[in-house]
Amino acid sequence: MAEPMKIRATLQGDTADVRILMRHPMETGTRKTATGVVPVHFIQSVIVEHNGKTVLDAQWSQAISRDPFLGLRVKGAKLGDKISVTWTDNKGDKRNDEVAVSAGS
Amino acid sequence: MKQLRRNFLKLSGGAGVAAAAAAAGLLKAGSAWAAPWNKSAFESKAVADALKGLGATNLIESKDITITAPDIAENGAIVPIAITSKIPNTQNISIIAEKNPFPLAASFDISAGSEGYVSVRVKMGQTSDVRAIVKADGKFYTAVKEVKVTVGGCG
Amino acid sequence: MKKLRGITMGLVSALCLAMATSAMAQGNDLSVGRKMLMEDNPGELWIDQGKALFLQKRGPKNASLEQCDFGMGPGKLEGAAVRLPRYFADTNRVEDLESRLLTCMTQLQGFDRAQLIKQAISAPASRGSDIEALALYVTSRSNGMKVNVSLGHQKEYDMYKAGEYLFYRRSGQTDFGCVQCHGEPDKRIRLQDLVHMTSKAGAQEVAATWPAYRGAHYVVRTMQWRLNDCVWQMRLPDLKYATDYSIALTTYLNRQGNDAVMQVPGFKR
Amino acid sequence: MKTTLIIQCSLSAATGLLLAGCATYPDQATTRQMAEKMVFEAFDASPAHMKRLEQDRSQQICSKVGDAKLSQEEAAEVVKLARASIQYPTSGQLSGDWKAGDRLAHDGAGDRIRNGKTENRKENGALCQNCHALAPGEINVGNVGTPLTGYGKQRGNSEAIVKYTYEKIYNAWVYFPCSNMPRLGATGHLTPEQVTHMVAYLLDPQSPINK
Repeated sequence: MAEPMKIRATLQGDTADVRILMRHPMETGTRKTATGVVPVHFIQSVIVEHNGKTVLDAQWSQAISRDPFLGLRVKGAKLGDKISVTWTDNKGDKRNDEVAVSAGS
Repeated sequence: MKQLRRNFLKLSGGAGVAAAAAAAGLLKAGSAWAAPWNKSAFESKAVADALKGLGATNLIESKDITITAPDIAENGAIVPIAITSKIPNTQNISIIAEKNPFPLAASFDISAGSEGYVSVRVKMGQTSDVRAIVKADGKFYTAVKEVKVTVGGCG
Repeated sequence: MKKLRGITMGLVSALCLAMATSAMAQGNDLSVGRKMLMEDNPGELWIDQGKALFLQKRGPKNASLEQCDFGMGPGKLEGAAVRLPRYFADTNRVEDLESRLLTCMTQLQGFDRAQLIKQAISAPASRGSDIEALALYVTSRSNGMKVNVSLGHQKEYDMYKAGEYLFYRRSGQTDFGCVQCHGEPDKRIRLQDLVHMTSKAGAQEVAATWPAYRGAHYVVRTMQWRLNDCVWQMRLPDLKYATDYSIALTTYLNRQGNDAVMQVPGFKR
Repeated sequence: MKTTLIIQCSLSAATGLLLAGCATYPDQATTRQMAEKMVFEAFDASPAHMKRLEQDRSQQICSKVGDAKLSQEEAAEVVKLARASIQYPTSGQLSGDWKAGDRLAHDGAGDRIRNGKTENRKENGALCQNCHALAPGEINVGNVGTPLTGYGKQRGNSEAIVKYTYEKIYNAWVYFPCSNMPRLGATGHLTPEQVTHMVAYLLDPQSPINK
């Protein structure tokens, strides 16, 4: 089923630089393989929360590349703040992962 | 029904249609707390219809929007695109790859807790203008950048 | 003959000028995208997959790979990949990463070698193969360390010299050896940059960036895949997996790339 | 690399760590023998496809390792073999259809083998785009070879140039022994007729390459 995301959230001043990699096929519904056309299957919604408050509510089409990346910047962040990411795809599959904001390099 | 079905086929041009329709139904049940997926905008084949779906009218060209993307993408399967909006009170950033079968690729609602910045990767079938639409204080702003797509590989 | 050379030389230099300018312009255009993709590499998602496979008890012998010796002792992965290929006494041969994985997966876990090889190079836009994920995980444990292929054993010397010979060996419908595409700086096939492997920096790039996420395929690929694809473009027949031919070329290139700092997964368009 | 080896050896000798003798590089003949064996064990192919791995005399000569230089005698032999390889189209016409040439120039496929099967195509591409700049403004072109932009504009299309161009494409080694350019006609990748289309593509004033 849905596999863990890789989330990096690092503090740059008072902003958290958030970089998210997700494992998802993001099938357009037009790709052909030896066994036929692969059905459309893609993440439609990604919600990013900062300490429980939604900071980004994304809607995607099947044009987002496979194994998607999402980068954003969260204002007013502190070390240890929780960044939580939830995606939902067109089949209703979901995945939620969470990290704490860490010190930037 | 027949007519409807034909329209559907025309829309998404392939066997994925039935699945897409079924999926749209599933979605409603699955994500009560997220804003509903903007079906009309995402399933538009024309840029104008996608804009209508977003409610974007009277677009204002803005230099406060920066599109960071390669001039030439080596591989249309994974084209990195980042949008930065310096427009105060940016509420939404949407990305449109104008020549894609469904031009609207992504739409981000941005709360006050987030900077006007998003970065994603998009599939692009061919060289195309990439358009950013920014909604701020109820107005719609736009910027555009061409990304050349060359077919990768030596085949 | 002499006269002809004169004419061509003049022509070449005139044309080269035009070429250099256009190539430079394109180099800038491409770099933005490359940097963005490199910074957040989906290949990273394969590391955990590889780690799970490494630790999981699998195969007919229901064993993990924790007893696999990549040259630093059983289960010791830190700094192991940067020293590959190397000579292994237990098999009495020089092995690269992929062939060593095959050795362990057959001997420790009891998998069928032919079956493993059949699945070793995964389909594009798939979850990737076990070997691809394992190869990345094992190599990632050497991230930040310097490539250090030693030629202490006679068989390592032999491999190195054979690899060098093969790098320059021309054959087939296109008269290509490796050097035809990888012997000069700043060359491209269409828009794709060709690594200048006869330079130290180029060899280091090879040694330090595989396994890599291949954007066009959406999967992690290993060096063995890279060689397969080169050989295909060269119009040669299907290259078998993990034969001495590949190990020799890898030994040659990695040795030339000594002192490169390992950083995987690489990102290849 | 040699220097490193010597240092390593003398170091270990000096410190008395040298046991069974220093590992040494095999000599040229041994290397060749080992590596050739590797080649023929490394591929899974029908006898017909295995033939592609066998080097002809010219390929042997042209596979100089490292900085080794081609001797004058070797260069002369390659040129002689190349000269003898050239076949002209039955029509006698060395310049064909530039439009066909344009298409072929941008076709990088043909002759490749996967899972034991050769690509199933009507004809092979001429591969030009992979390595050469072509019409002005084309961006998806390589630079391994010299740019061909304006090729005909610079040279005209006298009979001598037509013949030179034909031969250069058919077997580049007539003029540049052991150059990187594939001997497209001589290896059988292109037919003489296809080569005439490439000539037209390069020389015809109407061709996009001369615009």
